[in-house]
Amino acid sequence: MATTTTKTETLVGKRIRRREDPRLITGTATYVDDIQLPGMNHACIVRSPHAAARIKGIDAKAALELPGVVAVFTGADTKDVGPVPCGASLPGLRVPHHYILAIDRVYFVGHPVAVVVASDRYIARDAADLIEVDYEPLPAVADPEKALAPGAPAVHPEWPDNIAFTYQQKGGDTDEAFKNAEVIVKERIVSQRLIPAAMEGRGVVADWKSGDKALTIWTSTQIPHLVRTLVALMLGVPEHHLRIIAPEVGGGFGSKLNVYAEEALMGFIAMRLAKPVKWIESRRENFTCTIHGRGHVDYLELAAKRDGTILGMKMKLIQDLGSYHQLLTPAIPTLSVLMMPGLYKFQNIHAEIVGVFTNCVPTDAYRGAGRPEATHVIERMVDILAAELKMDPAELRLLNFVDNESFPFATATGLTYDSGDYAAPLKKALDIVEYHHLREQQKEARAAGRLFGIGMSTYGEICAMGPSPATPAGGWESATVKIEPTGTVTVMTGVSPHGQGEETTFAQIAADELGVPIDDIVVQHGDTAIVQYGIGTFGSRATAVGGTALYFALQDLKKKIKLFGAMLLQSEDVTFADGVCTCNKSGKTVTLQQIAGASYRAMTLPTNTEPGMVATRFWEPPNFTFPFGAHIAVTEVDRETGDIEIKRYVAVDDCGNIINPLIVAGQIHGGVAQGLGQALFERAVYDDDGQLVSGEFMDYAVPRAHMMPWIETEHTITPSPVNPLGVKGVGEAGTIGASPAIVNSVVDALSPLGVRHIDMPMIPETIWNLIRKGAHA
Amino acid sequence: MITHNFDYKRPATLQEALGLLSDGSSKVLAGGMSLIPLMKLRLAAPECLVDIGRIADLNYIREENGAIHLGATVTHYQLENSPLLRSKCPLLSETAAHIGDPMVRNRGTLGGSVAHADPASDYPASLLALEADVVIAGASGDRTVTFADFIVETFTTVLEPGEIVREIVVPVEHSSAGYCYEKVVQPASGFAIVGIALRIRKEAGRIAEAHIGVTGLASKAFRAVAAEQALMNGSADPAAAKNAGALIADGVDANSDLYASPEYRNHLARIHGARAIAIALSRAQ
Amino acid sequence: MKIAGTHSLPVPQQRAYEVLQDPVILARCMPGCDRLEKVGEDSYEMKMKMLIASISGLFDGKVRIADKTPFTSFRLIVEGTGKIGFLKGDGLLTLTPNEGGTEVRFDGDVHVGGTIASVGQRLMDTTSKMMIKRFFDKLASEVSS
Amino acid sequence: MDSENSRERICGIFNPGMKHSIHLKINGQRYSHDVEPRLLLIHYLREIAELKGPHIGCETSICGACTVLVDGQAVKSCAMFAVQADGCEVTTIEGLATNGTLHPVQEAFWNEHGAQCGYCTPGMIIAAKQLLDRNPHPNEDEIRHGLEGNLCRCTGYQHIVNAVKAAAEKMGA
Repeated sequence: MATTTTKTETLVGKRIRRREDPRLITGTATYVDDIQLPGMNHACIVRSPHAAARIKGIDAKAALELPGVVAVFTGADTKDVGPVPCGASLPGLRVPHHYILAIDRVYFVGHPVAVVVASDRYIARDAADLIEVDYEPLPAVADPEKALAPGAPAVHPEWPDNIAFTYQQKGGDTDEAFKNAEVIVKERIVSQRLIPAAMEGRGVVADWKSGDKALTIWTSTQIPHLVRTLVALMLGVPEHHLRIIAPEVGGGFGSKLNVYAEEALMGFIAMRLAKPVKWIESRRENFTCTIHGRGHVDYLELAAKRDGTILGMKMKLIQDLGSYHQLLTPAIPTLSVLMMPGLYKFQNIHAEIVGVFTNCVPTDAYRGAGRPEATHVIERMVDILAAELKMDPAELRLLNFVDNESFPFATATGLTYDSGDYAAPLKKALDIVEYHHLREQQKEARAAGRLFGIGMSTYGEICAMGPSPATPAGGWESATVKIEPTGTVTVMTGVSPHGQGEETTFAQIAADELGVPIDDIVVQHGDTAIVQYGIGTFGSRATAVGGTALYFALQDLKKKIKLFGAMLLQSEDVTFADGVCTCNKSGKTVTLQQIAGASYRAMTLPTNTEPGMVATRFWEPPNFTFPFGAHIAVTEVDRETGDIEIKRYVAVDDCGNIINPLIVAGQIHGGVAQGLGQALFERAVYDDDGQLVSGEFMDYAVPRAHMMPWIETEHTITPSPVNPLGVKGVGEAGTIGASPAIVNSVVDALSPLGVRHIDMPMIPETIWNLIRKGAHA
Repeated sequence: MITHNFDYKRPATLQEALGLLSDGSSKVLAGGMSLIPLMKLRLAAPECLVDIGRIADLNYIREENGAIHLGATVTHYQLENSPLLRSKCPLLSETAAHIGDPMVRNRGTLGGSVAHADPASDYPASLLALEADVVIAGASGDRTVTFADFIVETFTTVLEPGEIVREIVVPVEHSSAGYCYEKVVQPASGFAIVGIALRIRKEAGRIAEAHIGVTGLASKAFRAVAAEQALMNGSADPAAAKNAGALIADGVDANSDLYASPEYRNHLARIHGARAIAIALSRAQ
Repeated sequence: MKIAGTHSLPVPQQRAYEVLQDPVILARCMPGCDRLEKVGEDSYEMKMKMLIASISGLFDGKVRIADKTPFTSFRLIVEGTGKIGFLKGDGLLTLTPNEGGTEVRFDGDVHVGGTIASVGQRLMDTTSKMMIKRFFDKLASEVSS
Repeated sequence: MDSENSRERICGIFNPGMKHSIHLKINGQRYSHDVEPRLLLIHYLREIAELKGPHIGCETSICGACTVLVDGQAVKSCAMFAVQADGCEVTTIEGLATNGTLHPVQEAFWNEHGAQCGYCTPGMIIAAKQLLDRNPHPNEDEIRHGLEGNLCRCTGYQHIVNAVKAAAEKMGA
């Protein structure tokens, strides 16, 4: 039964502890590897140790003889399974056929070549070692610029230039802008390859019920419905016979916004053997075979007047795509182009993307997906311009921001910024750090020979993906709200949270709208057999798009509640608030519980009204949202060692209205950690032969607790007009704001030595080399 | 993640362990903090593990005849927190506290770490500075070698098949001595890019004794002899620290990895060497 | 990975040149070499058991000698493939006389793949140097005995 | 669930001669099984004792997601064979609450939003518990270093630090 007390306290905007946590803190949540099915087999995948090689033969005899081994499959067995799909389309895009197991050639270290199925995972692992693959190694290329050089090894022999696509975008007139420029600054800026490294790797369990011809796949994904549609096509299983379940998902950061070979492969094995099968990715597989992020080399030119007015920008973006297109691989750099102007009003841009094949694992969406790269570039260029003009970087930014009166603001890249007050977070951040005082402190520090830096970034991001025409798979989101006969509420959302806390925030929204206690609401997600079609969780969209779909479903229900309330109260004039329908004349009331009961009992029905109390809405957003903010990092560099100390980190973010400040803070902290990781520690390193030499946590430094500074968070609030909740999204903000703030700070610290740019990660040796060079300059 | 198959023996006594090791195909398992991850990556595949973790008389920290005797299976956590070591050989406690993380320190052992001889492990710097001895138990009895002689090369010691590190012996430090373990941490693995261990004794404002051990820098840990000599009999001031620090990497063919080139490693050794000397001097009375 | 170094052999240059290409001696001196079989002119196959403390791996290897300029230089190409990865060393050995005998300079490239490449980065440099040093130390003791 | 069957299989019926008998107490309950020596403690806990709380996050014993207490000491259960835990008392995240009452560290992780995706959380909570057992009043730096063996990719650690501080206050009160 529903709790009978009604609730009057508004929950939206409150610091409410999460409803998903009890299972997480007691170890009772169910991730993919926690699923056990009777008779389940275990799969272990044999992967290429070469970045490029011809497969001359595969001998599985010894493996098959090992007791407990059930089957071995190779590319010959799976060649008819549809290719791993690329959802992005660009004019002239070259799309290599991406078999789920290699046929006769491998293209990157980790390329799946064969799969062993055994009765337990220990045997499967032993058997994998017994499979002999005869490789003929071929020359490989791992660096996108080297791949473009004449004579470079061809990743795909059919395209010897290694170019997957080129793409141009122009806005305004850059020729004119550069002609009128009084100052032009240029720089080459690298956004290095990163490894998303969600703490839970990927994992798939597949179960085939031959009697029903029904396949169920549990997979650690951010997009269960899209996986369903695409894996159904790959396997030739009718979509209605395929059920995808995203159980508890241990982080994604974009790496699980994808459809992977293993999802179809496990489905194939389960069907072939008519037994359930489980595959759990090892960390080394996660590093070599799950998508990487970033991987840009950008050549930039910024034109301005001496007074600091920015006139235009040119960018040549070389995108390291890796060997294949995963779901969105080629689309990611186009997002960088869209966000090229940042928060600034200049109207002339020219961008050229060259998408390059390399013998590496594909890149794709990683937290921010194209936007951290764009923000990093524009925010670095603005600082380089400020240095050139000897202007204060804050003043230069304030001068060039889009004016508050100009919203909605049309950018040179074709976007419409929804709302903003771009100066507000910067001013707030400057106040928090006492900027003028800080600059005085810096002068003193410099006089004493210390390397003291103040760096800022003012970022904008394109979020709440997004209007459907602008997305590869539809940009809407869905929600169903069911008020059960006893008055409790079930929300089913098409988004697929995996740490973002929508079981809590969506319950807050529903509780407020329906006026019921939050404990009477449950939020379900991630199971295609339960939840109506949805798009998923990525691109800071869950609350802004999925929450809005929920909001509209709730409005529909409220109308229906009032209809039933009016009927029960025998009044035309009723109000529904705080879970109670009140007759405005008599003051008589009926509770939501009574109304729900009446709607299902259906003894009488309001005119033209169906029984039951369920509403579903698919909401198509009219625009993206554009969160923004300002981050300031205060750093000091050890002149002798190059070590960087972050003395202060301030993040002022404007993500529109805030549903739950606790969760918003958590998103910012986590985002900053990933941006800081990129700025200071992380890089996926392939050697010249295409070996991933940062192949585990031993050599890839994910920030640990003691490597993080205290993050001071603050907000300004500019509601988005795009959705009725006024929310903009916050999942990626921290990541986008952090890397340029930190790099700008360290460049500022080293600027007395003539340093004007530093590529990431700024490991101490890099800094030390700059100090040495500076000292000799 | 899954190791090869192997056989497992858990002797109750050292004698039993030595008996089990005598055929040469077995490998000693102590805390397993180095060995088990290697086995999980299938880089190590011993046929049999002889687990010495439960041998009661290998786990002790005791003072005897002016020296401190440390049983092979004493954990890093025990060393870090031993009141005896903290007062009488604080350099070793300080070093233990720098190893890995709390979980690794709970399981990892002194003997295991020393026998593994990872060139970037922490203890070698301190054990060299302390002029420690290693007592090795074998079928034909015990033998004692200096720690300097114990380490041969990267991952290589004088341990013969069938032998076990039984104990490490370190001197009781004079309470007036200064000490320091300074470590530059590889941010991903937690291993030492450079680790410098210092022991210094002052007499009448001059340095009467200086021992410097360096790990992480080269293919094996070494004594920084030139730096020691530069300190000896000199005055105990910051300039001395800087001058001696500058000598620490002299003639060293340094290692390299993703985080530090040989040149930078040598530089870090000099800078952190000077810093370690300064700290040790400030602690010396 | 580039690797270079200098080692001394206590024999005259011509003798050094010969021993460095003598399969019997190479087999004895190459760390972990179990068996070396001639499969062609200056071309050999071998079984290697690499053993560095706890780390062990079996490799099927090939050794090739090329670009011979008698008594002053030649290229030595060593390849090995095993379950834990593969390695390929390709180096130019240059011989010059010195007071005690012959100085052998080694300039080459080491390519490593598989598990050892993806998790052994930290130790690659150290261990490669160590293996080469072991080779020359053993060789020096072989030729002087 | 045919747990007997899966237990049999993972215990290594194919190498019956090599099995070792182990007896241990997990969260106060006694367990006895014959296991292959190579069975990792984490797999024993997850597959045989069916305690899915501790997780596996890496292969090199870096990440700490598998952290449990063995005889009161936090260890990475992926860096220990089950045979090594023979005769020991093991506490996993499932054993931390008593009679349905959350341990103060669990409660604090909830109140302070110390978990996002939750995957590192069981190991992180065990590590935090040990930290507070050993040092009831840690400062921020001590908390951060006390958790350096546990990777979290979601939180940036700040709410975890807050949770440990809050738990310390509550436990000290």
